[in-house]
Amino acid sequence: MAELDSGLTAWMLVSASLVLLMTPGLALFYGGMVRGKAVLNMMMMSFGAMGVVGIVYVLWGWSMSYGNESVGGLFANPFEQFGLGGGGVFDESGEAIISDGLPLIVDVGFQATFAIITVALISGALAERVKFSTWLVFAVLWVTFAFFPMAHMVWGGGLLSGDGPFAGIAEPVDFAGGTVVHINAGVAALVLVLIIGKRKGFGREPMRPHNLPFVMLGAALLWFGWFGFNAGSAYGADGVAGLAWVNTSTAASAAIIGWLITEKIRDGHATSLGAASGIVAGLVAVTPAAGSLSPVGAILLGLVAGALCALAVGLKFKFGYDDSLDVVGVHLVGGLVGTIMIGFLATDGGLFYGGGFNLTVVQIIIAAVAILISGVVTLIIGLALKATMGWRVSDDAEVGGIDLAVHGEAAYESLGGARKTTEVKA
Amino acid sequence: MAELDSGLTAWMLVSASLVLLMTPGLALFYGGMVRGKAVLNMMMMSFGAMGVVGIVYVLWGWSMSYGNESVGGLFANPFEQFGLGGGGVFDESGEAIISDGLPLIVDVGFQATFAIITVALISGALAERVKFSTWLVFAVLWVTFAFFPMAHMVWGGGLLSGDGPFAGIAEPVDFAGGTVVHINAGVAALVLVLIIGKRKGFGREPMRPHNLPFVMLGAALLWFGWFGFNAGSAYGADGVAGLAWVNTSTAASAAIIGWLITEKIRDGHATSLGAASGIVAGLVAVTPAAGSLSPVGAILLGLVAGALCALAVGLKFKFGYDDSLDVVGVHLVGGLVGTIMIGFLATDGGLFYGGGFNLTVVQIIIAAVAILISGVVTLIIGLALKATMGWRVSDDAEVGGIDLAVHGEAAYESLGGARKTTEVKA
Amino acid sequence: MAELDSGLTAWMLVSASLVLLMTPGLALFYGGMVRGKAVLNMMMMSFGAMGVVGIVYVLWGWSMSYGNESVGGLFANPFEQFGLGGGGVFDESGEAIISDGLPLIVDVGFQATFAIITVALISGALAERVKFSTWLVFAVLWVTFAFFPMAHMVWGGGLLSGDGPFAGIAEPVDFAGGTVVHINAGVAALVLVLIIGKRKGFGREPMRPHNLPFVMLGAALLWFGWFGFNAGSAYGADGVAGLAWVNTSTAASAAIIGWLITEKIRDGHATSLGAASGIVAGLVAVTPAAGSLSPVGAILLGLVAGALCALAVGLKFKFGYDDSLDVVGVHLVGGLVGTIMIGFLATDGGLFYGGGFNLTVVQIIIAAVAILISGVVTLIIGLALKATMGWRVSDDAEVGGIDLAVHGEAAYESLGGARKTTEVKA
Amino acid sequence: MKLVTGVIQPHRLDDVKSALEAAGVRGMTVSEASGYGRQRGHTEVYRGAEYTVDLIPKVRIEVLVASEDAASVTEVIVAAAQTGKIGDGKVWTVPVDDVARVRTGEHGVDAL
Amino acid sequence: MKLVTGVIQPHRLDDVKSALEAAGVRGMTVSEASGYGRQRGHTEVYRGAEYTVDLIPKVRIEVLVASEDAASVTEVIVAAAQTGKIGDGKVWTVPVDDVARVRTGEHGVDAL
Amino acid sequence: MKLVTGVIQPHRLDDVKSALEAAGVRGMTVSEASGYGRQRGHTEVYRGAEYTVDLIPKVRIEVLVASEDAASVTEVIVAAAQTGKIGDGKVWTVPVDDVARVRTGEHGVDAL
Ligand SMILES: Nc1ncnc2c1ncn2[C@@H]1O[C@H](COP(=O)(O)OP(=O)(O)O)[C@@H](O)[C@H]1O
Ligand SMILES: Nc1ncnc2c1ncn2[C@@H]1O[C@H](COP(=O)(O)OP(=O)(O)O)[C@@H](O)[C@H]1O
Ligand SMILES: Nc1ncnc2c1ncn2[C@@H]1O[C@H](COP(=O)(O)OP(=O)(O)O)[C@@H](O)[C@H]1O
Repeated sequence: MAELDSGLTAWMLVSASLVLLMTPGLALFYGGMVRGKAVLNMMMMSFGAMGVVGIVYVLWGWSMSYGNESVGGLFANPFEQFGLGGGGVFDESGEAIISDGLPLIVDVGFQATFAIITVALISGALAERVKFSTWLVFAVLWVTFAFFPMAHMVWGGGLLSGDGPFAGIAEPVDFAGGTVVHINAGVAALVLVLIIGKRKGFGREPMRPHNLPFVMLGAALLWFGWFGFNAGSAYGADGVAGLAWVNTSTAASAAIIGWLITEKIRDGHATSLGAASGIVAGLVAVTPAAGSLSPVGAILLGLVAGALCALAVGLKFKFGYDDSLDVVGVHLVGGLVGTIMIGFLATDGGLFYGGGFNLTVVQIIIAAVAILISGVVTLIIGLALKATMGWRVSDDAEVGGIDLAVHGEAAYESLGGARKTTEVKA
Repeated sequence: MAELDSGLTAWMLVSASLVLLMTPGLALFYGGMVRGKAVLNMMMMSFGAMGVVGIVYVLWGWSMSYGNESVGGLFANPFEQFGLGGGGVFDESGEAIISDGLPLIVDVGFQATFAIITVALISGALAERVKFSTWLVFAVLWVTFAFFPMAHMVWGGGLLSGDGPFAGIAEPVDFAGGTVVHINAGVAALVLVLIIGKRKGFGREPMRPHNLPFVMLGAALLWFGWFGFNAGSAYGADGVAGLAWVNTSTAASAAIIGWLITEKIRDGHATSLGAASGIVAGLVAVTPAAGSLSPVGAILLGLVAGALCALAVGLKFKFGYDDSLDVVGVHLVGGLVGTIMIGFLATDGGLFYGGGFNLTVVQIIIAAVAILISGVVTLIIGLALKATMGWRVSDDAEVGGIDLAVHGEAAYESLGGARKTTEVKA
Repeated sequence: MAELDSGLTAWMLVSASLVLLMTPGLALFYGGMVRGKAVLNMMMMSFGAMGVVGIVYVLWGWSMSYGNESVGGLFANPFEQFGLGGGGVFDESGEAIISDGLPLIVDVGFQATFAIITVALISGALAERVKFSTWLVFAVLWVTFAFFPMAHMVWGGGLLSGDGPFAGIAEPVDFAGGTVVHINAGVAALVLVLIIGKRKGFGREPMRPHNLPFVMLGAALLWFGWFGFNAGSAYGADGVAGLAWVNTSTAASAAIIGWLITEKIRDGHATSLGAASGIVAGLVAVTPAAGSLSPVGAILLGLVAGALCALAVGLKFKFGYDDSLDVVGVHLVGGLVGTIMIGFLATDGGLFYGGGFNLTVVQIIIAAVAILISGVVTLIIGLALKATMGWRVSDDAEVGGIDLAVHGEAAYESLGGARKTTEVKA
Repeated sequence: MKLVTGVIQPHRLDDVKSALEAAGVRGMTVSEASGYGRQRGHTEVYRGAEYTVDLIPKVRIEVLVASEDAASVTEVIVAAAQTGKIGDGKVWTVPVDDVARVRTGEHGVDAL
Repeated sequence: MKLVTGVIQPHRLDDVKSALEAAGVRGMTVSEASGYGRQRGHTEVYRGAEYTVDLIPKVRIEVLVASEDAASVTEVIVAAAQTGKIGDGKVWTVPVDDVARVRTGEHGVDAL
Repeated sequence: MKLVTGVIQPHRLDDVKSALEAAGVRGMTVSEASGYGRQRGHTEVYRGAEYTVDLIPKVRIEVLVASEDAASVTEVIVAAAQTGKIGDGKVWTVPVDDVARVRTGEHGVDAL
């Protein structure tokens, strides 16, 4: 329908705004978790992603994801609607094209925010030790070769969508980005830390969060923004959006409790870092599933995701990879939990609702393919950058603090004694 | 009308999101006000409430508040729509039922956020000294026996609603929760501090806020979220919502000034804590009244609420009860100011607009009944928990800092010297 | 059309809420940039503006801006709709009047938030040294004599609008407040710092930001809120709003990169303060232009604005005026960049799109007139206050910290040792 | 002259300060410190990793006194800071050659 | 050797540092402290409760010097830190048995 | 008795602490400090204004020891804190007249 639905449009404008806010929320969530000497760099990885990905999305991101010229179901032609031209978003008279009641230009904004946050998620694995320039280049390459194709495959009618080859088994479900966003980012994080290596002192020195209220506030902003992420993905201001909203919030609530119980039993303490992490784990898990569960199913999913992720974040110590802020433990594991549990919990087609195994099987296939593609693409980009620009800052910069070394700043005021030296060059 | 109003639905989805954000806003507002050794515990009381109440609401909260089987006008049958089943929110085919243009599942989300914030409000009275486990159990009991019933009584067609026995005098007004939320939480806070007792050193040692910018940011997030709270309570994206929005913002503005003038005269300083507190006081007072005032009335109400609450927060020192963060002084007093001043300021039926005393009388009755019910229920729960689980942490834990003792964490980075000891149990 | 558009109304309610949040966002952005001994005062200038301007807007602000009785195209009669009476916003029966689908009372709320943020913007120039009482009086005077008239001139059908004398050249464009908000505030800031003078030690002592994560969070909240500011200024939940949304976000992204590249080349470091400042610079520049650009045009505008503002913030050291937090360098310069580049980049009438020079000329005229009016009005108010109340706190208060001296508070917990002395006066 | 330095539990500071005032001490300098000693540190938990933190917050008090007052000031601090629990801290005395008051340039006991 | 310790007003630190540099002192250690003394504390107000804070922010400077330089370094600090207002602080000198430079292991005056 | 004070690089604290433990030292007091010396400070940049910060974060360790242990404790600290780079810091020793343990009121070497 080419007629504008102003209620839907209002909701999508809000949803886009909410999802945009998630990235600074993430910056705070991550920033609070690193040591005080690296908080600015940590936040700058998110803010840098907001810069480059925001530009790239308008230039070729939309065209590669949702353009009309699919290349083998893997990605769409980046040049077709380059710079939002080509008549895909605006008609000849420059008017915004309306599709299903929504001006497509609003959808562009909404989708751009997903690209930004997905890239930013990865940075959690790279805390305290990575060159800012390499990161920015990585962001451009990865969003181009890993994210836009995955969005095309899952949501743009490509390989992993309802129009793809696996849909014969059952229609695969990724409501708001379990594969595209979380599995994708989680795999990328794992591959990168293996390439880049650990922080100096990892596993020996304590690396405690320098500001836990920031972590909690960041988690809260993520929760808030996630309403746009999930309920916005209903592309309607209607009952489906309402269901997604309630499932999202309920899963987050349940995952807090799932995580805290797990910690309390294991460590004897229910921590604030656990509550904040539980929130994110629940939100991740419910992302692909928000439209397919009953609210009681969302409670179950949240409890399981909270508990499993609480266990999974310890793996890095076991296996010795420095996934510094647990992108793997929370986003990969949480994304898998959500993607696969849809097979059981979906009210329409899930095993527990008499739907048989088909949905579970297709969900596992989808997840596996996504892991494979994301892994290979990230590996190539990661190794290429290692060979060329290099990933790591110098040891001195890392030990002395990356904020000072790379950004020339200290996050917090400290004892006086600075002298203004250079005349400002204006 | 069973037809969807997408504009209304968009607004209610947003409103629910805004109100959800209020609880972390409150966590920051409260967290900044306690000492640095107790900030995590303070925030965890809010985040814990987001966990348990979020689950409970879906299970039996909605059914007890808005179910069809009222028990004597006091509460509704929790089992009728347990888990949002029972055909109240979704029809047989699983579609969301639409009522007055809004899918009821959206209303579930919106209402759940009210339950969460109301419980979280109480925690301000319990700063720095309460067992986290007892708090979580209290949250479940209190929301079940005090909040859901009050919501039913006032908004669900029960005892204190327009369908109740007092409506003969005049139709009682509680637009967005003056009684259900603020008086209810304020009374509970007062009763609990009397049961639980003071912090060690209360009234002797200084207990200064450890981070006032957090307090101000928290107050700002509350203001922002309150637009959903009040203007969302119009259940329309229309002129009534607009009026509620303007009244809400204007009352907050006026209450800043009311509070600051009071302090400036009394103490010689206009403080940032006063500005933040004034915001909350104004928002509390305008909550029941947002739909009934003219904007100039909102200025008046805000000024009075700001000034009176500024005076009321000193009472705890006079009477020696440790309502640590002034839940009584701001929410009980502010809620009473708003509830009762409706009798004077309501453009429809208020004394100043020629409506006689009836409205004032019914508002006072409503408030008094709410105080009584909330007080008795809280007393029973509070004493029962005292006798069983106990409320207080050990003296050592309290003096040494509840964050470390209970949550095993310190909010901020401090001097190095930690050693990783245990292998992580994953 | 007198019929309600609930989608539009929902969007405008949200937009108003978003813009309201910008002022605390700004408080954090500014507060993080000053030294720790002055953060509360810095934030209180914003919160104080929220207090007084919020009241004043309802009383005479709306009437002076959008009333029906224009006085020579300069401002409208403040008494016509004083207190939102006079039948302009509500009809005789007290119902909200609907205009173009939107209840006017919603527009009142939306516009009030613009007045608040504009006043608050100016405070960045006055950091660490100004009497709070003088600031509050200034806020009332300036919003009355500089802001409401400018809003009337540009948006209320006055001198600088499409109905004014310059519209013959070309229709002037100020989509969301390049002149009314940013040039206006930027000029006021420049005039005031010349009247008030520098901080003690300016240009000699280092004055480093005390908390850069606050600055980044503040910038993020501004970005989020700016969606309401710009996309809300479309007064529609439609494609124009969508375009404004995408242009706003894209310009901010590009300006991050523009600023960081400039710094990297000049100083060797890409800073977090630069990223945060770039965001604001891009948002400022796109404010007047958000509805007239293509998204690729927004990239160009953002890059230019980021780079130019990065250079402009150094001017204060060159010329020796203490525009402490760069209101001139970011808002005046950014506002001019946006206002004038519309002449080149507007897809409808811009030079690059074959529209000739007319649009550029009229934009320059508009900007010049705005600078003149704002400059003169601010000069008069600033000098009058200097002669009467005085602007500066004592040297001791400034050196010892304005938070303690003026507000009687310290932002952060420090070493114990306080004693409660006075009984609280309740 | 002597410099008496005490490292004590933070929550005893107010009482020590009062006791010193009562004993006629008119000035002191206080700073934050962390102590390592017999007192067992606490355990912090972050995402399942447990850390033992063996540096415990303390407060350092420095008091310049006339030589003859060193012993009594030490006793005042010990008495006021004592809780009897492990970790109460230490008080020690160091000889001082000279003291100057910055404001006036006075030296010696007059500068105290 | 001697250890000269100064407790001064925070906003005098830059000047004291410059003066010491000018006087040929090539190293020092600086830390934050709070002072209690004749200087009246300030009043803080929180929701109507007034607190008198009698610990005032100061900065502590420690300079290790050869014994013969102790007096002159003291004078340099006093001169540079002086504002003439109550609360300007103290400078005191303590005897030092030995100094070692960590980097090289050198001892004595060479280690300064 | 003696007071051995070390000003060292913050990231050496853990190693120094371990080395002292290994050498039988059972207590110490640690605090934050900033050092000025041969080590070049870093540059911070804020909106185009460059600042040279010549005060560099350090950690101060204080250990009370019996007089005969002063030299060996000094060597332990020097050895453990050494990286060989400029800025490694200093260790110095000051005579102590008396030490008291707050918890018990004991004096002298018993109080350590
Ligand atoms: N040898 C020492 N040198 C310097 N400070 C010490 C020494 N031993 C203990 N301290 C300080 O005294 C504090 C208390 O010491 P601890 O051994 O824990 O208890 P106690 O003194 O009651 O036996 C420590 O935290 C530390 O700050
Ligand atoms: N007896 C003392 N021992 C240690 N420090 C002291 C002593 N007396 C004063 N001080 C320090 O010197 C500072 C200034 O002292 P004060 O009495 O306020 O002013 P003044 O030295 O100008 O008379 C105090 O804040 C404190 O840090
Ligand atoms: N004369 C001194 N008095 C007190 N502390 C000093 C002195 N000289 C150096 N220091 C401390 O030792 C640290 C290292 O000194 P520095 O000259 O930079 O390197 P190094 O000791 O390796 O030659 C300084 O940062 C400072 O804390």
